[in-house]
Amino acid sequence: MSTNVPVIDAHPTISEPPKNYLNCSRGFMSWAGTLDHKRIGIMYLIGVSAAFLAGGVFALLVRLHLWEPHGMLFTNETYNQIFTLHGAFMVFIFVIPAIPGSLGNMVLPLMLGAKDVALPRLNLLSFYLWCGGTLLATLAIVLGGFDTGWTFYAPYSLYTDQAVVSIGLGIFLLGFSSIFTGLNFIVTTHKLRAPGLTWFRMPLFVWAIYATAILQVLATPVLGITVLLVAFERLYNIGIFDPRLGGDPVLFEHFFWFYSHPAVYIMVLPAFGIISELVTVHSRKPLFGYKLMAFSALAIAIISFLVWGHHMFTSGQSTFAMFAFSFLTFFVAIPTAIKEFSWVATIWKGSIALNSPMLYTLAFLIIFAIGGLTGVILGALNVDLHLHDTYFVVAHFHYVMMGSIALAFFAGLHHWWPKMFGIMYDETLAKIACALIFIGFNATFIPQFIMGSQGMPRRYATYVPEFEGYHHASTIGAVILGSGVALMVYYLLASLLIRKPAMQNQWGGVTLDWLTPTPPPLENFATPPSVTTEVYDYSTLDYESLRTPVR
Amino acid sequence: MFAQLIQDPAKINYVENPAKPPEIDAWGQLPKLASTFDHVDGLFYFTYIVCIFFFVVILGALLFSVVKYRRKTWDQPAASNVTHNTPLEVVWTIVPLIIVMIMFAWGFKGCMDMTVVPEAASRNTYKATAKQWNWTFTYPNHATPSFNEVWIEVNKPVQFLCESTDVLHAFFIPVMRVKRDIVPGRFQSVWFHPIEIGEFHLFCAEYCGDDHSRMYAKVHVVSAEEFATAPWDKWDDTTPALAAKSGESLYKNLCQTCHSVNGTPAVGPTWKGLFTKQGDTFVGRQREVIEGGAKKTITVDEAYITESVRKPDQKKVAESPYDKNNMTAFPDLDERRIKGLIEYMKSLAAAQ
Amino acid sequence: MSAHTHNDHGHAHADAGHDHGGGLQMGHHHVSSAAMFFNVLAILLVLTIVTVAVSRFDFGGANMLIAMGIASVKASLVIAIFMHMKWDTAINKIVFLSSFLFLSLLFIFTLADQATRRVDHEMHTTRTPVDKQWVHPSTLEKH
Amino acid sequence: MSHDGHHSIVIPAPGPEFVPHTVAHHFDSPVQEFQSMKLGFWLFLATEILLFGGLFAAYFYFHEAFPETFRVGGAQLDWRLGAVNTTVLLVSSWTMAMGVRCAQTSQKQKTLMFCALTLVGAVAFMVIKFFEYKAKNDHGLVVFSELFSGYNEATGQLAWFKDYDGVMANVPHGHMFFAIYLTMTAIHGLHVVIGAGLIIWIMKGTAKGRFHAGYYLPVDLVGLYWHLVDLIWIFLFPLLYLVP
Repeated sequence: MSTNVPVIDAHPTISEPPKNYLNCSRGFMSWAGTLDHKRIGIMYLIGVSAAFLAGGVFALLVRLHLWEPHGMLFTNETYNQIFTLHGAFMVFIFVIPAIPGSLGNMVLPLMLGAKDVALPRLNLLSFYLWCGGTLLATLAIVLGGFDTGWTFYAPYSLYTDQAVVSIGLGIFLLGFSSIFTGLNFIVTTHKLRAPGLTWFRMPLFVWAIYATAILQVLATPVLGITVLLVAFERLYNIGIFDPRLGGDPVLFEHFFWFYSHPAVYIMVLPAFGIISELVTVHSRKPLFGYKLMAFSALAIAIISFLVWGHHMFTSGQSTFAMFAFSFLTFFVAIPTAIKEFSWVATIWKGSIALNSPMLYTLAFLIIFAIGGLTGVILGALNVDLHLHDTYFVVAHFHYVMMGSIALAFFAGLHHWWPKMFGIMYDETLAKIACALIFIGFNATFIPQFIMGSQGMPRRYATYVPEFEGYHHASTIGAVILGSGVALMVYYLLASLLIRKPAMQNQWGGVTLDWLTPTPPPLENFATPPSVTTEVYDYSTLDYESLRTPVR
Repeated sequence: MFAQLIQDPAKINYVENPAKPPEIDAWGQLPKLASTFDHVDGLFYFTYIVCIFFFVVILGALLFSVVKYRRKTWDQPAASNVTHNTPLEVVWTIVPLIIVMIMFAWGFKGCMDMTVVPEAASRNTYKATAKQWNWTFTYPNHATPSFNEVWIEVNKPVQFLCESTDVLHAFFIPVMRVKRDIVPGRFQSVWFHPIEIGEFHLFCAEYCGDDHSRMYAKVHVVSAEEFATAPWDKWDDTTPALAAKSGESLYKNLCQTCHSVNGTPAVGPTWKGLFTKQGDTFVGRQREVIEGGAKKTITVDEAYITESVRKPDQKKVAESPYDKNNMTAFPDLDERRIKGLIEYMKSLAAAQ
Repeated sequence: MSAHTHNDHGHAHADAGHDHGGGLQMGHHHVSSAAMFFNVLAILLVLTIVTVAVSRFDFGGANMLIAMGIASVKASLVIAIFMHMKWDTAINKIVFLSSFLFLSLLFIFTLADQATRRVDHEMHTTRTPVDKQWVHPSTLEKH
Repeated sequence: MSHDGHHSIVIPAPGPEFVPHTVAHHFDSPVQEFQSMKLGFWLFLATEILLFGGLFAAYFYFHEAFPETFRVGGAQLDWRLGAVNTTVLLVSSWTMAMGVRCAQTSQKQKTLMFCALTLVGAVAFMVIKFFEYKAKNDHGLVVFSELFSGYNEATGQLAWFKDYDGVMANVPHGHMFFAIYLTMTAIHGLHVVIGAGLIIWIMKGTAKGRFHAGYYLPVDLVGLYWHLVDLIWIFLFPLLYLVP
């Protein structure tokens, strides 16, 4: 062990457990008014998990309804509201804030060797903006629901008699929550790095969060103005999206996807970051092609601004725009492919621990391969003309969003759970849950690929009978998937009661987050850290810390 | 505040009598039924194979590593500490780049072929009008339109000019591999060249509201001889009973989405009890309507129904929620068909 | 604008050099001279008069370009001098100016789509005005 | 929150009428604090640019689609009022820059004076804006009392666009110009009001002596915000009043 970073057992040996960020102060206000990034991260974690479970329940309702061709449960209007709620909750309230808000907040300052994020008050504000946005979205359900789909395409969103203004303002707030989180992380990464932590010594999770933050800051305002304009349209008929008044619905799609395509990368880049961390720690091997990985994160961020039109290949944009957007779209495939290959190369000849975080990571690698490759199929212009707005697209983006991003989120959660709370969950149950989620997920969405290529359109409350068999398979898969998630929620919550102590360095990480005491003290480090080694240098790993339990 | 949430079992909420499903080939794909097949499916299979190849490579490498390099003791270091390999990284940047550029060029070529309408197709132009939630098809050189069903001639390129009167819809015939969003306020065109006779699905692929999934039309590809008989223009109203029967099939195609005949609440008012039979004559019911903002009571009669079909906003039923819901107008519906619908309404009374 | 002075600040952290953009520099030391601020204001007001005056003449398609050109000059002055961007750190410059870059992406692609859609219509679809009744395209082509 | 063993860094006040500034606990130096805040604020200004950018994109889009509407519509606006408002904002931008300069040099009274002048500019701008809106209201181009009354599908009439003089009768979608005009100027006006509020807050802090050569960050940031408001107007003025 030859590193200058703080030593694990820096605290004096006394009988009572050392002070950490969890037990340093008590009471409701010590949490609700906290400026500590770790506590804000925990609050985000609770919030986004609740949103995920709510979104998951909506998803199960959707799948159950589609058991029969004429729809089993709901009226069409209710069905439309439920799939809209599923989309809106999952996209805006869960996926976008999930990883940056919870794990990013928790881990990023630790990895940088900072005492906190640069703007702690803004951090708390963005959490409360998230709460406000979620509240408005929930209020919209009470006000009668909204059935526009999460994309709010004009002019339907302008004409429907439902609570679009409420959800629109909710999304405006959620957008600013996201902007402030990103802004905070950019400033933190630039200004609060520990001495010696150069740009190319930063863990890749930091790179990924940094690239994400660029997108959050630069793309989200356009979503903000778009939902505001939709609200104005409904309030006083500006007419710019309303074809009755000379407006152009395609302009709405441009505005919307200018944000929402980068948003896909706002969602997926942090997932890439988590996976990059996990493959190296659990293979105990430096990340393959570190610099190329860092640059490809930035490249994805930049290119993602140039490709939004591929959501509009059938929407009536010009041939020139289709040409340009299809051409640019294929360029995103390159850095993404580089990432996938580099992860596999990192695992190659590693020392691969098959613990639950690694199992989730392997599941991610397989599922993301499918999600990414089907994306290439959709990028081809004429193939997309057939597959657009079918279940093929639905399956593709679920492979990316649910299969990849949520799995990466679970992987990260399992990875940093012992760091956050100093306790371990039941590994056996975790492995079972991972298997259930993996099997259930594929069973849900592989039939959807087939259905989609045969022409089953998306957002259908009822369907022609020939697709019934595929829908059955899909619904059964969704139930398996749901039971896997339920099991995961169970053992994670149970671990909080059982309190089996984790190790100081549970998995053998060598980045700064694993070199501070577990759980971290209030200002993260007993002594200000400085970095002298290259990133992911496993020759510096202190094996004793892997066997020292948390006191 | 809340509309009815749970589906009424009495209202089976799906498409009546859809086209027969097309046969699926060994790849799980649709059969070759139109010229556009070559544009789409060649590239589709190419990308499919490329993707399967890469997937197998990735999966194989993963499984091999996991089996071979599994950590056996808790403090086992990695078998190798290689951090990068520049030639390898260059290769896996360049090779995918070349492959995707091939895909792009191929895709764009196919897309141009599918969007640039050839001369032959533009001489055989239909108009497809999409409304919430039905389709109206107007034929080249033929006055009578058809609703939710369309007949086209086999082996003759055809163009559809699509128009929407309300929100976004999309014209999607899976077996013909064509899809185009229909943006209100302008025409979008779609063309294809059907090469086999049969019945096929036409879906709305862009979300358009409550009954998006019921916005279905059946495409009949028929031989030139059959097409010459104008099968969409058959309307049997030789007797009131036959007219009612024709009216019923039109109802199922066009009106059932919003109007029930058994009293079930729906988007529009039910047709049950519009007429009652008294002896040999049918008497229309009394109904409160709003005309020009004022409430009045009218008797349902043929003139009122004709007006309601063609100008539905003229007299609105003064009863929630029908006073707020808007019905789409059908100015294209001719006298004979409206008469058929009325006969059908009357037959409902007779059946009771 | 090289004539700026920065001698009239009684600053605790006053340092000698002004090699702007250095990461460890305070970067906020610069106190511009009141005279320069006033000059900039004068230029801005003159440019306002110019842009109004120019707008009284019709240059056809160039109207927009001229107006936007003058506005850009004014904006650059405000950003560089009033907002002290000229003396700010490199990262702050990149951050703020990149917002214009990304905004231009929104403009370029959206407006290019709009502009080329017209070409599209002329090229290979039938141009049919929506306000009119639907006319069979074969009759349209004859005109 | 208490931080055991943490030494807070305090920047001393330059004189008795000022109060010292304590650097936030998680920063190692005043430089780090200043630069972090400033970078954060520049990022925020970048989001503001993109937020307005959406509106500008809509403007250019419809300017291209309905050039006649924009030409006739623009002629209905009074360019004199617009020019006066531009001057007001430019001058207030200058006073704000001077205010920041005085804070940098610990000149408390002058900072207060320049901030007050900026505030006067903000109020003047809004007053002129009010009269401008009133004129539009009187001509029925934007009927504010009817703003939220909707659109009559049957007649194709927009409640807030009456056009009493019929000036827009011969152009397609005459309301479009005024819809964009109203939306852009209203959102800009909202920023002016927020900016005025921030200036009042700054003046309070200045009066208490919180801002001086060692710590003038809030004054600097509010100044940046105010210049951004000016910046947007620099583009709005020719686009709405002159070019069409």
